[in-house]
Amino acid sequence: MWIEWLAYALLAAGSFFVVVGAIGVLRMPDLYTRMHASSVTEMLGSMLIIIGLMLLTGWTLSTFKLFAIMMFLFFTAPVASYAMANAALLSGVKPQLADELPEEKRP
Amino acid sequence: MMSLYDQLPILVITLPLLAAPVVAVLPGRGKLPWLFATIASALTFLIAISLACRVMENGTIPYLLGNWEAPYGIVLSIGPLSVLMAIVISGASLAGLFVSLGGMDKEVPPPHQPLLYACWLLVMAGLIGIVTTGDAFNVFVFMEVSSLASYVMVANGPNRQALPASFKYLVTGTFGATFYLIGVGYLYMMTGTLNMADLSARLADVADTMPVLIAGGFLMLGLGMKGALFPMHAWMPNAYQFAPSPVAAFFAACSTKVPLFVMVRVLYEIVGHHLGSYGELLSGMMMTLSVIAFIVGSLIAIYSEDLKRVLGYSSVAQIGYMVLGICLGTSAGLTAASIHMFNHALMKAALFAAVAAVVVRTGSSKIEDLAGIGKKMPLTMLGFALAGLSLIGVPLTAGFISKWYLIKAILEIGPLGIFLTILILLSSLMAVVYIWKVIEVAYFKPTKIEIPDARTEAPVSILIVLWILVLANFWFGIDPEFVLSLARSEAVDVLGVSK
Amino acid sequence: MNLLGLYNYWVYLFLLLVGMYTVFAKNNYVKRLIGLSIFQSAVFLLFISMDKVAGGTGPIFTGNPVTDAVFANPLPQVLILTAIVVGIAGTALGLAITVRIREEYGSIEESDIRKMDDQS
Amino acid sequence: MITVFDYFTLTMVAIVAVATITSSNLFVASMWSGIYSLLMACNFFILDAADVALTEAAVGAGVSTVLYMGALSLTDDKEQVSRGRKILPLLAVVALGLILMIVTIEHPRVGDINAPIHQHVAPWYIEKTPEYINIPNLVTAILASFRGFDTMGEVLVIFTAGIGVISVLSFKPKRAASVSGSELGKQIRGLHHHAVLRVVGKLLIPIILLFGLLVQFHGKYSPGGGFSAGALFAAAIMLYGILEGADRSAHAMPQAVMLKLAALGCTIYTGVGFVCMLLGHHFLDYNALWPSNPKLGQYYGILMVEFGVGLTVTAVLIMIFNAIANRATY
Repeated sequence: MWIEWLAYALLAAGSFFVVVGAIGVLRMPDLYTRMHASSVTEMLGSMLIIIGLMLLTGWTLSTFKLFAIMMFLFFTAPVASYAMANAALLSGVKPQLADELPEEKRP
Repeated sequence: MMSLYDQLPILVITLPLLAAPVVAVLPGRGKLPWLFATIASALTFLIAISLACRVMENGTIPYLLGNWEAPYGIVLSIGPLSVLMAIVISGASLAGLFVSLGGMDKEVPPPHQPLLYACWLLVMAGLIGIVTTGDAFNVFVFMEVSSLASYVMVANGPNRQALPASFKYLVTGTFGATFYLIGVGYLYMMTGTLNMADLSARLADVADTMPVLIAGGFLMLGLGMKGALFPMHAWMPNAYQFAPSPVAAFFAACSTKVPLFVMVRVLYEIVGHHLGSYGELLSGMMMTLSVIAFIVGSLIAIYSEDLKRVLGYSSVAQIGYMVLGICLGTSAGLTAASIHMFNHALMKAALFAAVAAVVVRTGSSKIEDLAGIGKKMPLTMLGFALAGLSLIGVPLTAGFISKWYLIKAILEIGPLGIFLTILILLSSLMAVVYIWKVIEVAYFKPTKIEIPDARTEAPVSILIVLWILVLANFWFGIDPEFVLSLARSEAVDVLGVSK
Repeated sequence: MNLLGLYNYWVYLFLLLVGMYTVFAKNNYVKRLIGLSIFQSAVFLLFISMDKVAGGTGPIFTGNPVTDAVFANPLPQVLILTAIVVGIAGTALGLAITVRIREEYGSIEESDIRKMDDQS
Repeated sequence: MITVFDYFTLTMVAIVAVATITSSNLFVASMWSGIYSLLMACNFFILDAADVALTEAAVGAGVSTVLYMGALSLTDDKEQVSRGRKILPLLAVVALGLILMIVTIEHPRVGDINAPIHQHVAPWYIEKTPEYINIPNLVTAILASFRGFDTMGEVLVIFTAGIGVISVLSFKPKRAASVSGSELGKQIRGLHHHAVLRVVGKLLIPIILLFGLLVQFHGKYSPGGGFSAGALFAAAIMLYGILEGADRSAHAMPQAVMLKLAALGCTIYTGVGFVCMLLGHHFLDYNALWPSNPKLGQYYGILMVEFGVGLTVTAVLIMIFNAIANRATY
C-alpha cells in the first residue's frame, strides 16, 4: 500500500519538475540557461517518473526494461547536453549573462 | 509433389530475382555480369513463352505462394495479357542486353556495369512481378523494386543532365507509387482484403460509396504518373534522353506499359463495375487526357531536336492510344490496347536500338548531328526507317494492325468515334512528319562532321537485334494471330463473352 | 455521427497535403525529399489508423486469455513495415543523387539547375 | 485515456510537420523531420502497432536523420528563398484537401470493431496462426510466412537502394578531395572537446548491438524482426563512424564485403524459397522444411528469412552510410 503512495508521490514530483523545466525553457534568456532548465526535465523529471513506474509495476520484466531505459537516459542525457553546449560555444554563441561577471572570469 | 512444370509461373519472377544479387557481386568489368544477366533474361523469356502456350490452352494459371489459400496469402494470377506483357518485358530485356553488348561501354565505364546489370535484372523481375501478381499490395512492392532500379539506371547516364532527370523520375515515381498505395488503402479500408478477385467480389457491397470512388481516382492518378499519361509525362522524355541508350531501349519498350496493364486490372477487374455513374466520369476524363496526350505528344515530338527526345514524346502519344483503348470499356477497345502494347514495344525497341547504334558511332543523338549518317550506316538507318514506318502505321507493319483495331473499336462507340478517328489520323500524320524529319537529315543532308573511325556500320550485336525487331514488326504486321488470340482471350476473360 | 473518430484521418490528410505542397512548391532538392517522406508517412498513418480496435492490444499472443481477447488488425502493420522500408530506400537514393547533382552543378536549387541546363 | 494521447501526439505531429517545411535552414529541417518520425512512432505505438513503431523510430528518426546530415554536409545547408510557384500549389492542395475531407465522413471510425477490415481477412489470421505457425507475434507470422512474398520484394527494394547508392556515388567527383579520409579521421579523433562524446558513445555501441540481437531473434515473441534489427545494427555502426571518423567505419566494414553480405541476405531469402520448391512444395512454403512437423518447418523458415532480412538491411544501411560519409574525401 505505502509503496503505491510512494510511487504516486514520485510520479507527481517528476511531473512537477517536468513542468518547471518547461517553464524554465520558455523564460530563460539565452541558450545556456535554457539548457540548464531543460536538463531538469531530462534528468530529475524523467528519473523520478521512471522510478515511480518501477515501483508501480513490481517485480516483472517491465521493471527491468524501465531500469534499462533509466540507465540509458542516465548516460545519454548529460552527454547530449554537454555536446549541445559545446557545439554552441564552438560556433560562437555567447552566454548573455556573461557580461555580469568580472572581466577575467568570462569564458 | 510439384514438378518443374508446375513451378514455372513463379520461376518467371524469381529466376531474375535470384540472379540479380549474384550479378551485383560478380567480378570482371562488365562482361561476366553481362553474360549472366543475358542468360537469366533468355531463360525468363523462354519460360514466358512456355507460359503463353499454357495460358492459350488452359486459360488463367493461378499459383499460391507458400501454399496459403487466396485472400490470406498472395496468389499469382497469370492471364493472357499477363503472359503477353511478360514476353514483352523479358524480350525487351534480352534485346536491350544485346544492344548493350555493343553500346554500353561507350556510355557507362566498365567498372560500373556489374551494378547496372544487377539493376537491369531487378527492373525486369519487378515488372514481371507486377504483371503476374494477383494481389493489390504486391503490385506496389514490385513497382518499387522496378522503379528504384530504374532511377539508378537513369542516373548512370553519360551526361550530367541524367542526374536531375533521374531525380525528377524519382519524385514522380514515388508520388505515383504512393498514390497507388493510398488507393489500395481506401479499397482495403472498405473491404478488408487485398486479393484482386476477392476485392472485386466484396466491393459489390460497398459500391458507389465515396471512399471507393476516391480509391479509383487515386489508383488512376498513381498509375497515370507511373505510366506517363499526358499531364504527368514530364519525367519520361528526360529519362529516355539522358539514360544510357541501351537502357532507354529497354525502358521504352516496356516500363510505361506495365502501369497501363495494372490500369486494365484496376478498371476491369477491381473497381470498374463498382463505381456506378462515376465510372463513366472517370473513364471520360481519362479518355480526354489520352486524346490530348496523342495530339500534344506528337506535336512536341515534331519540334524536339534530340532523336531520343522525339521518340520519348512519341511514346507519350502512343500511351495516349493505349489509354484510349483501355478506357473505351469495350472488348474491342481492350483488344486494341493490348495489341498496341505489344506492337509498340516492338517498334520502340527497334527505334531505340537504331538510336543506340547511332550514339555508339557518333557520340550524339542530336538530329542535326545525324547529317549524312544514312550513307555511313546504311543498314542501321534502313532499320530505323522501316521501324518508323511501323510507328506511323503503314499497312503490312505491326503499327498498322494496332491502329486498325483501335479505329475499329472507336468507330463502334458512335458519332464521337468519327471525330476521334480523325484525331488519330491527324496524330499519325504528325508521326510521318517527325520520322521524315529524321530521315531527311540522315539521307539528304551532306555530312558535317567526319566520323574518324573507318568502320562505320553499327556493332554486329546491335544490328542483329535491330533487324530481328524490324522483321518482327513485319511478321506481326502480316500474321498477328498470336497476339490477337491472347488479346482476345484477355478481353473475354475480363468482360465476359466478347461482343 | 462520431466525428472525433475521424481525427486520425484528418491529420493524415493534413500531412498528405503538407508533403504534396512541399514537393510542388519548394525549389530545393533536399527540402523536396523531406516533403516526400512526410507525404509517405501520411500514408503510414492512414493504414495504422485503420488497424486500431478500441480496447484491443497489439497483435501478439501472450498466453493470457484476458489480453488475448481483442487484437489490433495485424495486416496493415505488415503492409506499413514494408512501406517504411521502401520510404527509406527512396530517400537514401534521392540523397545520393542530390549529392551528385551538387557536385556536378554546384547547386541543389532546381531553378539554378534548369538555367544551367538551358545554357548548355 | 489512450485516445487523448492519440489526439495529442497527432496534433504535435501536424505542428512539427509545418515546422519542418517552413524552416529554411536544412539542418534544422532534418532535425525536425527526425522529431516528426519519433512522434509518429509514439503515435503508432498508441495505435497498437508496436512493430511499426519500433521500425519507424529506428529507420525514420535514427537512420534517415543521419543520412540527411551526411548529405547536407556535402551540399548546402541553407535553402534559397524560392521564387514564385507558391499560390497555385497551395490552392490545388487545399482544394484536394477539402474534397478528401468530405470523403472521410464515410470512413469507418478509428477503433470501430465493426469496420470491414476487422471482419474479413484479419480474424482468419488471428484464429489460424496458432494452428499453422504457432509463433506469438502475428505481425512476424504474416510478414514472413503468409505474405512472405511481399517481404522478399521488400528485401530486394532495400538491396536495390544499396547498390543504387554505391553505383551513383561511385563516379569520381570533378574536384579532388582536399584532404584524405584518414587525415580527416585523425583530425576528428584528435578533437579535444570531442572526448566525452567518444567515451560515452562507445559505451553505448555494444548495448545497441545487444538490443539489435534481441530484436532480431526475439522478434517472434515480442515486437521486432529483421527490418528493425537491421536498422539498429546499422545505427550502432553509424554511431561508431560518427564518433571515430568515417574512415574507420569504412575500414571496419569495407564496402565490397557489405555488398557481398547484402547479396547474401537476398540470396538466403530467395534460397529458402527455392529449397521449398526443390522439395516439391510451393515457393516459400516452409512446411517443406520439416514435413513431419509443419509448425517446426514454419518456425525455421521464418527464422531463416528473418535472418536474411536482417543481414541485408544491416549491410545496405552501413553501405549507404559509408558511401555518403566518405564522399567528402573520395
